[in-house]
Order: sequence, then structure tokens, then C-alpha cells
Amino acid sequence: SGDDRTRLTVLAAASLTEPFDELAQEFEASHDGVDVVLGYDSSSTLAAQVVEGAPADVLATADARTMRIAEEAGATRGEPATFATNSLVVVVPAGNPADVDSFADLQRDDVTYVACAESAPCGTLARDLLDRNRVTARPRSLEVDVKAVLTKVELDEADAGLVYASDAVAAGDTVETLPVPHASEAPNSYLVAPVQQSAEPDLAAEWVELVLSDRGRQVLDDAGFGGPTP
Amino acid sequence: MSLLEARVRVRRSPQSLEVDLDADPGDVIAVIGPNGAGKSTLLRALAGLEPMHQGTVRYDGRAWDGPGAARPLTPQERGIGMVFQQHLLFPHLTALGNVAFGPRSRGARRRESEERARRWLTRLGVEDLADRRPRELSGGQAQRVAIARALATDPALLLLDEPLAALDVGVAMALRLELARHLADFGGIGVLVTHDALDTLTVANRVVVLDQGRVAQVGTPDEVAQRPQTEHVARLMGLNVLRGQGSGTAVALDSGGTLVTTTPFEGRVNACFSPAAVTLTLAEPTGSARNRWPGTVTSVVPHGAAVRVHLAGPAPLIADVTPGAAAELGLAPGRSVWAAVKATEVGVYGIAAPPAQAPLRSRYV
Amino acid sequence: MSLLEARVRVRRSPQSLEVDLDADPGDVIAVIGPNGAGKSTLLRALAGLEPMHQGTVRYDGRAWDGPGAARPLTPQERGIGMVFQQHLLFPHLTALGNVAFGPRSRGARRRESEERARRWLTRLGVEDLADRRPRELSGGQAQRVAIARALATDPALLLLDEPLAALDVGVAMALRLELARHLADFGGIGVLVTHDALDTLTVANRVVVLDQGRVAQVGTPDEVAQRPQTEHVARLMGLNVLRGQGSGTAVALDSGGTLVTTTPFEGRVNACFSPAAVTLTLAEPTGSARNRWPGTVTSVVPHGAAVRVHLAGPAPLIADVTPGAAAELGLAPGRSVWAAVKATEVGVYGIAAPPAQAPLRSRYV
Amino acid sequence: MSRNRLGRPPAYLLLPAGLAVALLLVPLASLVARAPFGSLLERLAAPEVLDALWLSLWTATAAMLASLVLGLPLAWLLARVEFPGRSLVRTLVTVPLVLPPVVAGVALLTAFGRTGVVGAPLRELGVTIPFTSTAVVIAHTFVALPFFVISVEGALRATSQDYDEVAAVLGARRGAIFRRVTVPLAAPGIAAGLVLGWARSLGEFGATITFAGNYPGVTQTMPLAVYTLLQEDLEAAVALSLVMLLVSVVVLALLRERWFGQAAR
Amino acid sequence: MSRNRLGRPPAYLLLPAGLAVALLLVPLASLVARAPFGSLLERLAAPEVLDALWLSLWTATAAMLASLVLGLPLAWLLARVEFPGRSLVRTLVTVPLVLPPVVAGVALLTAFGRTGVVGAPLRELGVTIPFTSTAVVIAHTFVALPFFVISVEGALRATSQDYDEVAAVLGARRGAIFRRVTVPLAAPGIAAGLVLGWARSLGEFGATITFAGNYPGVTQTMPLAVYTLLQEDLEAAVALSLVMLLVSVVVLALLRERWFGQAAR
Ligand SMILES: Nc1ncnc2c1ncn2[C@@H]1O[C@H](COP(=O)(O)OP(=O)(O)OP(=O)(O)O)[C@@H](O)[C@H]1O
Ligand SMILES: Nc1ncnc2c1ncn2[C@@H]1O[C@H](COP(=O)(O)OP(=O)(O)OP(=O)(O)O)[C@@H](O)[C@H]1O
Ligand code: MOO
Ligand SMILES: [Mg+2]
Ligand SMILES: [Mg+2]
Repeated sequence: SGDDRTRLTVLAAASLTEPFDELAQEFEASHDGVDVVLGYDSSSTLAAQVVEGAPADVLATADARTMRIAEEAGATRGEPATFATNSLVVVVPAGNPADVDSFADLQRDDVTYVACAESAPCGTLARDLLDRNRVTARPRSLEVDVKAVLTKVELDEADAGLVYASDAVAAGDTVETLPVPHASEAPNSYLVAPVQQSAEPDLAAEWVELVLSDRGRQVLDDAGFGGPTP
Repeated sequence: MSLLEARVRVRRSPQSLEVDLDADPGDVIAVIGPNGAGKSTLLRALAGLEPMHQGTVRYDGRAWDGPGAARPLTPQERGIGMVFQQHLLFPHLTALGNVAFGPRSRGARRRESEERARRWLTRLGVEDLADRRPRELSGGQAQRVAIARALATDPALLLLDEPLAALDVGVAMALRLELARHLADFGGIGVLVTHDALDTLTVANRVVVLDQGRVAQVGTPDEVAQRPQTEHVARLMGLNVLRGQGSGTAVALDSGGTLVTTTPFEGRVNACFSPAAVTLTLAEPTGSARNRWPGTVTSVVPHGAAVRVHLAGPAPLIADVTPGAAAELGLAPGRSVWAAVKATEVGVYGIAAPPAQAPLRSRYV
Repeated sequence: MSLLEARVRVRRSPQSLEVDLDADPGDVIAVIGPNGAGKSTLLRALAGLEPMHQGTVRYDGRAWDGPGAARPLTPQERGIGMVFQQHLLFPHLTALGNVAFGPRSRGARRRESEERARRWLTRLGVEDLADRRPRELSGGQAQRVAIARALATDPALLLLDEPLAALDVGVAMALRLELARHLADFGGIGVLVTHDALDTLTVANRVVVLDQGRVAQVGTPDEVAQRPQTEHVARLMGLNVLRGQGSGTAVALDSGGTLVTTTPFEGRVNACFSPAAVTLTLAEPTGSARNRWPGTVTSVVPHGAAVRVHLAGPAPLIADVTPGAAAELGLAPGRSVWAAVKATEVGVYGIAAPPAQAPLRSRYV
Repeated sequence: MSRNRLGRPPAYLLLPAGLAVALLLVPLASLVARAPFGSLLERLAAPEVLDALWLSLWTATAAMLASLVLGLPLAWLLARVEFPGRSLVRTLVTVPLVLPPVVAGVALLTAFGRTGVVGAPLRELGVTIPFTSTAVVIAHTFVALPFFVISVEGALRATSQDYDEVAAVLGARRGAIFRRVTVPLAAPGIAAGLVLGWARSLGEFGATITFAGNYPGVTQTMPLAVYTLLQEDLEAAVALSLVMLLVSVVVLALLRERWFGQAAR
Repeated sequence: MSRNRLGRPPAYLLLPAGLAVALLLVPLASLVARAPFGSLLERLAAPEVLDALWLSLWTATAAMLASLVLGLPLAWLLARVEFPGRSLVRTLVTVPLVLPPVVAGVALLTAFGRTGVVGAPLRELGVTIPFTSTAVVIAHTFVALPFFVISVEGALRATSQDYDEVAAVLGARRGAIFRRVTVPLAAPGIAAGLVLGWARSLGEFGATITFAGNYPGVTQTMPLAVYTLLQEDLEAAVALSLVMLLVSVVVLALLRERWFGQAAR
């Protein structure tokens, strides 16, 4: 990428890695001379960085709370838009060694499961769903992010884990997926907004547009995300 | 005013060091004394390596340490050369690098320093070893490199701590002469710590005898050799010295018994006589020799044309006898003999310093 | 069969070490030779610290190294005691801890080891220093602790590398006797490296002279003292030795000129005479002394009852003259004199070893 | 009297040293400046925090001891004993340093997890390691051991081998030489290695959370607690890490002064 | 001929050393065993991976040099010069070790960020540090410097000070003593410290991603690339870290053999 090329920098929650990588390719294809640079991290870190003046054009977070941090600090431009939701599913290792057949099986003594810590959005959701389904057994570990939960399951250290539907899709056939009752009643929202200090406000707006477009909807759908309003 | 005026005071328990030392240009001072007397400490204090709690060191009118100096000058500000008792060659440098270190540190360029170093190695007969590391040198070779290193900076004050101890006899003699010549030429001051009488007699023009951190005697080599004030120097110089209380021509010896002399003297005295003045017999001698002691031979070794016999007894004695006499008496370690010395052979002189506490080593002998 | 049979071969460039050494119980072997001759290397090889590329070491019928041994025994398996040339006291242990280290390592309990160590420190006159660290000891004190450490394990083979070099003259003499007594008692073997004639003559019953990694002479102390084969030993023993080609009673000296003797000899010879046999005159001597050389006085020092004069000339010479003669001739460094020796005073004997290359140090003298 | 009798340190050494201190100090100071001190004490008293602190301290200490027991012999072998493959082993020791901590955690899972080479047989015996405090100690040791070994090996190489020879001549066997000569002489370097290892363990996050998980009271060390909190409350997380800093600084200061007081002179 | 002429190392040293090697080796080996080697080469050739690898290597090297330039004088001051507050500084140096890396990143942001003590004035001058490659180097240095300083200080304390005195007597000023005597004598320890610092930088994740962000080509080092990939594909992420391992091991092996070959004997 030469000096004459324009760069559009998108900071996105790590769980958006797959769809955003794909959208970036499409964006570059339709915008000559534009390179999309994607920086992934946890939403709270990204929000803090944007507040600190990170050179970015667009911020996409995995929950409303972290976006609000950036918003309140005046780091975003315009109203953030909700562009997707994500709901929890149960994943088990390929072959389902512990024979977990339903969400309720997490109660079984011989089932070791992991979930997110409550400080993370996925943890809040998990807590809520466990309560709704009256599952009282505690997870073996409260992971700080959803990928850590997935890793434990992928490596067959846990018999089950609570992850986002999109993560289950990303993991492919290393895991099997079970639905969680009432999951769609409490989804997690993904928000996107152009960043205040953006040097390319037009391109930033176009990226937001792309994400909100039908094409964007399609890509997110394929990656396991739900629509902006469930 | 002397070139070097040092009032060295180092506090140390149990024994502090208090030594006054003055020297003029060209002086070479031999510092002798028993182990632990403070010789190395003295050199280290002069070099600025040992903090003094008091005292002064002035060189060429400039205060190095003490009231006249805002702070003690650092070793590098003093412009000295030093051979350490443990040679302490830099292990990571070659012999050449070690010797070139000083000139380099004092601002010479690399090439110049190395040429200079090479010249010094040559003077000390170790130019073949220029590229060796210290661990590839023999003890004596390392010692020579250390001497070259100390001399290579042309120091105005040269501090040598037993520089010839590890050297073989031929090299040591040659180096003594070389050192004497070098020191005589350069107009600076040399201070030479040694346990060797030859060093004292050939290299130095003044001798300071230390004992337990104090000066026990100062003088020219001849004075010290002829009138040793301590048993240590007497032994070093190959003389017999007995201490006692003089009263007329009789000396009540500290080791017991009385010694008769021809020089009347009152008070504390050293009674001194040469080994050649001692005659040995198997039976207790009768006749004119009124001074006699029984003793046991501890060693018999050739000494020049004579045979030198060491005796243990109330006081340790040295006697030189002819090889013939030695054979006749059957002198061998363990043999009991009588030693006698004529009153006329005994020199008597006062003890300068107050009687020191028994030095450590005397407990051993 | 001897108690110790060593064929020591150490490969090293430019000069390898090839020394054969045999010793019987109670033997004390003095190893002498110029700096770099290989003395320390020999001791290290005997200790198992220096790998040998060849050769054998057997002790008491057991192969320590060489064909009879599956692998060279480690130092600890050999049961030796060693005083290193650099004393190498453990810096983290007290004097007592250093001496107790050996007994502890050989299985004694702590208390026992410390008691033993304290006894040895007392024997060496340094019991007051038991709680000091090496850096708080003087050079000679450290040396004594190192000797105590080597002796405290009651080794069957004691290797001493210039153990008395840093000691003051009184302590050195006393220690020589102590060592001689200890070595005579214990029935083991002592190997003593030294640059001091007294050590050789008082402590050892055999002498091995090394030169450039080879044995130049072996014999009793008296033999070696009387018929030195190398200039180094001659100097050490205080004799004059000149080399040359004998043909009848004339010896064509390597240093130039001819020496007349009374003993006819053909081939390479050493011509040896005592310093006392040398007379000095200011004018070229005429008369019966046909052997004469011009020379320059390099040093004049008292030696026993005589005065010892070192001369530089075609060959360096030592002369002992009476103090009266010295005064009369005005002997002082720089003075030109003639030295003469009578043919009857010159001993002549063959050179045992093939003439060695000029040793390093000769380039210096 | 000042010990600086070899002269004043030159500016070109004082300056970078000052910069180094500044580089370390300024971020810490501005972190402290931002911390909500009011809530600090209160936070410290919270039972989860106390649990995490205690867990952190003991697991780091256990890992330090494990580093000492396993790593000191290894460092010694690398520094003092010639054996085939030595430089291979030396390189191997450096590898875990380079591994990103999370990947280190994955590696530990593949080895000690329930399907791992070591984990599977252990599981047959009824022992599972992940999600236990033991796993925390293993993760810490895996991460800290290389630091310890490399720094101690460096210290051993810098100390003279002559004394080993002396000790051998005095009859000390190889092990006794190690214990009574080599180790005491390298004591300052070993102390430095222990400090490094301990501190590294205290700060370790990635390997621990991946291998041991994050459960309060069992595997949630302070960094994990801090990170967990960081998701929702930056300031609180900062306050919590300051608590950890404070405690570890106090412990270190006490330890260091004792060690260096004894070992160095 | 074997250099082990001081006797065989005893089992009680060989055993723990072997265990240490096993502890480090087994997880690595089982990681390697799981790696999809087929795609390894292909992955290595991907431009982002090459970018990240190159960035990692040069930033780690820059941080190592910064550690050397800033840290060596500091280690020396701590080991050799008495000054008031020395033990305070020594403790200060240990602190960043204990800080969880992410918190270290937060601390760096508070210092060098746009409102930071250093960042705000710099911004006036038109310089911003966070989210640049410079920030990566700073983060690495902040994290690696303490390791370097502590291990080098240990090595300096373990080497004899006698030679400093000798050099002073020969006329070398304090700085020359440092350069020409102290440093060469402590060379193995310094080399060890550099290896530690370099490797620590290479593996650093938390401080970097927080302070410098995760921008491909600018701040995305290998551990960050591994993290990003981990979101999609665990096995691929593992493969990527193995690539990094391989490269760093090769570099280290080359460097170490050269250094130790020269420095140690
Ligand atoms: N660092 C120290 N702390 C305490 N005492 C010391 C220290 N260094 C030396 N001493 C003691 O000071 C005295 C003088 O030591 P010094 O080294 O000056 O003796 P020396 O005359 O050189 O002896 P030697 O002939 O044995 O070398 C000795 O008794 C010694 O034990
Ligand atoms: N590690 C080494 N590598 C190469 N040469 C060495 C090594 N150690 C010693 N030498 C050389 O071997 C020869 C014999 O050394 P050694 O130390 O045995 O001499 P020495 O007889 O003890 O001399 P000195 O009287 O000076 O102590 C010397 O020329 C020395 O330079
Ligand atoms: O370096 Mo970390 O980043 O311990 O997780
Ligand atoms: Mg001394
Ligand atoms: Mg030697």
C-alpha cells in the first residue's frame, strides 16, 4: 500500500473478525485506492483507545455499554447504529463426549462447563439465561471472553460452553451446537459508529452504510449473527 | 618540604594503621614487616583505594587526601602505578591489552598504547606472551606482565606490593637491577613492599619497618641491616637480635638469662650479633665465652662458603659454621648443641619504639 | 615399585610438558625451575585438574590416569592436598570455613571439622583470624590459611605451589621446619614447587629441576646444589656455572674465552665455582689466576659475614669478598672490575641433558 | 564515607539510567494519580480480592520454589557441564519466553489437559489438572522457569570456575561443590533470578487463564481479577492492580533487602 | 576429552534438571504435534504474517537495544554506586514486572496518551505516540527493561570489583572502567539479560495491544496476529505461533552461539 492510497481504519470487537474481514474485501473492491485496516480487540479496550485518540475511522462494539463510553467521551460522530445481535448457544466438543443433550444437562454432576465472567457481556447474558432456565450448577471457570470459552471446548477440556452463535459458526466442525431456551429473548447488540477524529468521514459513513446494508446483513447472517432487532 | 608527605591513618579493628612517610624525588622506600603489619594497607591508602578516617597525603605540594583536599582524590587523579599483591591481571584482556590499558586510559591512542605496551613486555622478557590471556600464563609470567602494566604509565609514584615474589631467582635479580635503574632515572618515588632482604638492599635507599600498623624503624638499608630494631628485620637481614634490659655491660634478656657485652647501656636494648660470631659445641663450653645457651638444631643448610645452622632454644638463634665443623659436630636437625658468643662480638643499642605487643607470628614460632 | 609413579604428558603449544616423577613414602620432592618451566602444570596434572593427552599416573599401585584407568580419576578420588599458586581461598567462607571445607567434604561432621580446622589454624599461627573472610586477610595471612586448608585433610599426596612465597621470613622459616616435620611423619609424598633455595635444602630430600617442560636434572638437594646443571639452579644455589666445550683441561666457554681447570674433560661441560673463589681487582690481574674476565658491578649486598657482588660481563658472575676488600676497591654499582678464579677452584662435570633451547628469561637478562 | 572513591559516574551513564527510571516511573505514577484512592482500602477488604491476592502470592511463591528446585540444577548443567546437545537444550529453554502467554496456555492444555500426553494417563488415575490451583502453579512455572534459568546461567558463567577446582581437590563431590561453592558464589544472580521469576508469575495472565481457567478462590489470581474487572470498570481495575503492586513491592522490598543484605557483601 | 573431570553430576541434580527440560519440552512438543504443518509454509508466506513477523523482530530488537542503552547504566548504578534512595529505585524497577501486561498498557496510555503527563505536551508539538510502531517499542521496553536490569544487576554483583580498582589505579575514569572492565567481565550476564529482554518482547501481548492497538502492519506484532487469528481458527493460530517460535529460535541460536562463543571463553 503506497502513500497515495487512502486508509480506512475500523476498530471492531474481536467477535466480528470473520464478517468484517469479508466486508473489508468487498469495500476495497468497490473503492479504488482504499485500504481497509481492521484492528480487533475486546470492546472495552477499543472504546478506551478511541477515547485516548486512537487513529480510527469507525468503531464497532459488541455491546451498548462500551459504545456508550466512547459516545459520552465525545469520541463518536452521530448516533451509533445497532447492526446485529448475537445470542448464546451451547457448544460441546466434536463427538459430544459427555453426551450433553440439552441446556439442562449442564446441571449434571459429570458435566464440566464454562462460561464468561459477568463483567463481560457474554457473562451477563449467560447469567441471565442460567437463571431463566433455573440451572444452578456453577461453571468450572468464568472466562474473560468468549473465545476463551470456545478454546476450552475445542480442546476438550470442558464438556460444554456458553458462546455466541457467531463463535459457534466460526469454530466450524470442531464443536457441535445446541440451542439455549429463551436465548433469543435476551440477545446482545452490536453497535457501529464513525469516530470523531476520523480523517475520512465520508468513507467512514460509507463503511457504516455497508454494514447496515442488505449485503452486510447477509454476511453477518452467514457468520451466525442475528438481525439488528430480533 | 618533601615530594611525598603522607600521614596515613586507617581505622580498622583490632589494629589500626598509623604510618608517617616522607620521600624526596628519586627515593625508593622499602617497606618491610611481618605478615599483617599493614604494608599492603599502606599502599592501598596511598593509592586512594583505602579510605582514611584521618591523616593527610600530599604529593608535590598538592593535597591528595586530608584537610587540604575538598575530597580524597580518586586513584586515577593521583597518577600512580601499582603492582598488587595478587597480580589481578584483567582476565578478559591479553597480556598486551593489560599493559596497554594504562596508556589508553591516560589518553594515548590505541596504536601508540600497544607499541608502548609491547616495549614494556620486551623489557620484562615476556614479549612472546603478548597475545596470551592471563589464565594461559604461569605465575611468574603473570607477575612480570603486572609489573609491565604498572610501569607502562610512567607513574610519578610507584607502589609495588611484593612484585618479585613469584619470580625465579635469575629474573628476580635482573628485575631488581632494572627496577633500581628505572626508579633512579625517573625522579619519582618508589614504594616497595617486600619480604626479601636483597630487594631491600639492592633497590631501596630507605627502609621503613612496619610492625602491627606502626613504624618500628626507619633508616637506610645499611642502618637497618646493621641495627635491626625488631626480631623480624634481624631475621630478614640474617642477624641474631636479642632483647633485654641493659644495666651496665649486662643485659637481662627477655628470653631469660643474662648476656654480657662490652658496651655499657641502661634501659631497654637490642643486643645484636652476626651468625658468624656464634660458635657451636657439643658439650657446655667453658672458657672466655660467657654467653652460652643450649639449643636444638632445626636446620642445616649451605650458606655461601659456610653452613648456616638454625637453632631452637630459649631464643631462636642462627649460627654460621664451616662445613668442616658441621661435619665434625654431626650437625643435623634434632641435634642438641651449645651456642656461645663472645662479649666483644655483641653490639648493643637502644630500642627506638616502645616495645610492641607480641606480634602474631611469634605465637607460631 | 615406587609409591608414586608419574609419567606426566601435557600437550600444549608451543611447549608441551613431559616429566617423569617417582617417589617413595616420605619423599619430599622440590620442583624448581624458571618461570614458565611447567611446575604448576605438573602439579595440576598430578591433581587431575589438567587433562593429559598421554602418560600415566599411578599411586600406591592404583592407576589414577593413563592406560590402567578406565577414565582419569577425578581430583576428589585422588585424595590429595594442594596449595595453589594464587591461594584461591573461598571468598564466601571464613578462614575457619575454608579450612573446615576439606574435612567436611571428606565426611567429617561439622563440629569435628571445625575443631580440626581450628587446630590447624592454631598450628599456623592464625587462629585469631578464624572468623575473617579472605578479603579481610593480608596476603601472608591468606597464604597461611591456604596451607592449613591443604593440610587439614591429611592428604597422602601433598602438592604445594610456592606455599611460602608471600610469608615473612620468620614465619617462612618456622613453616619450613613444620612442613618438613609434617611430611617426614606422615609417610605420604610431598611435592613442593619453589623459587627459594632454602625450601629446597631444608624441606626436600629430592630435587627435580624443570626447564621448558622437561626434566633438566634430578638428584638430592646436595647433589643439585653442588653440581647444578642449569644456570637457573646455579643462581638459585648461589654458585657460578659456566657452560662450554671441554677439551683436556681447557673449556671453550659458550660466553666466549677459555677457562682452565685441573680436571680434564671432553665434550659439553659445566664449569662450576663458588662465589668465594672469585677474587676481584681493579687492574687486570697478572699471576697465577689464568681465568679472568672484565665486568661491571651491578649490586653489592652483605651476605653473611661477606659482601656479595653481582657482576655483569660476558657471563654474569657472583663474587663474595670481605667487607674490607669491598671498601678498599670502592665496590658500588657501575664500577668496572676484573674477576679471577683459580683453576684449582673450578669443578667440571658433564651436562646430563641435551642442551636446551635458550629459556625465555635468558632473553631478558 | 562515600564508597564512590573511584570517581563520579559520568553523565553519559547517569543520563540513560535516569531515563530508564523515568520510563518506568512516569507510567506508574500517572496510573497511581488516576486511581480512586478512596475505594482502595475498601476494595482490599473485599473477600474475592483477598482470595485472589492470597492465591496470587502463594502460587507465585510455589512457582518460584519450583523454578529454584528444577531450574537451578538445569542452569548449572548448562553453565558447568559439557554434554551432547547442550546448546539444543539451551535454545529449548528460551522458547517459552517467546511464546505468547495465551499460546503457552494452549500448549499446556495440549500436554496436561484431559486428552493431553500427560493429562490423559493422569486422568485414568483420577487426577485432572486444569481448573485447579495446581494448574496455576504449573502455568506460572512454565512461564517463569526460562527467566530463572537464563539469568542464573548467565550469573554462573560470570563467576569463576577456579573455586570449583579447589573444592574438588579438597574432596568435595560434584554435588557438594554445587551446594557449597558454586551456588553461594552465584547467590546474587540466583536471588535476581528468583525475583524475576516471582514477579513474572505475579503478573502472569494469559497462560494462567487459558490453562487454569478463572474461578474465584481456585484459579482467579490478581491479574485475572483485574482483567475481569477491566471489562466493566477501568478505574476499579486500576485500583485493584495497585493493591497488588503495593503488596508485592512490600514483599519484594523485604525479601531483597534480606537477600542482598546477606548475599552481596 | 570430556571437561567433566570434576566428577559425574549427581542424580539429585540431573533429575530435577531433566524434569525442568521435560516441563518445558512436553507442552511444546504436544503443541507442535497438533499443528497443521501442511498450511504452515503457506501461512508464513501471507503478507500480513510477514509484516507481523518483521514488525515483531524489529520492535523486539529495538526494545532490546533500548534496554541495553538505558538499562545497562541503571543496572550498573544499582550494583556499583552508592547513592541515596538506591534501594527505592531497585524496588521501583521490579514493579513493572508484577503489573499485569494489560494494566501496564493502561499505565502507558495514561502517561503517553493525549491527556497524559508526557503525551499532552508532546501532542502540542504534533507528536502522538500511542497506536504507532514507536508505541510498540515503548511497550516492549517498559515490559522488558526490568528483566534486563534485574538480571544484569545480579550478574554485576556476582563479578569481582577488584578489577574496577585496578583500572582506576591505571588511570581509567569511571566511564572507561565501566566500558572496558566491568561490562566485558559481566558479558555473559549481559548477554543473558539481552536474550531475556528480547524474548520477552517477542512474546509480549497485553501491554502492546492496549497501548499500541492492533493495527496490521503498524502495531500488529506476531502475538497480536495470533490473537486475531484465534478468533477464527485455533489451529491456525497455533501454527502461526509456531512460525514465530521457529524464527526466533533460529535467531537466538545464531546469536547465542556467537555471543557465548565469544563472551564465555
Ligand atoms: N578488609 C579488611 N578488614 C579488616 N581487616 C583487614 C582487612 N584487610 C586487611 N586487614 C587486616 O589488616 C592488617 C594489615 O593487612 P595488610 O594486608 O596491610 O598486611 P601486610 O603487611 O600487607 O601483610 P602481608 O605481608 O601478609 O601481605 C592484617 O592484620 C589484616 O588481617
Ligand atoms: N592454559 C594455558 N594455555 C596455554 N599455555 C599455558 C596455559 N597455562 C600455562 N601455560 C604455559 O605453560 C607453561 C608452563 O606454565 P606453568 O604455570 O606450569 O609454569 P610454572 O613453572 O609454574 O611457572 P612459574 O614459576 O612462573 O609459576 C608456561 O609457558 C605458560 O605460559
Ligand atoms: O503477556 Mo500477557 O500478555 O501475560 O497475557
Ligand atoms: Mg600484603
Ligand atoms: Mg607456577
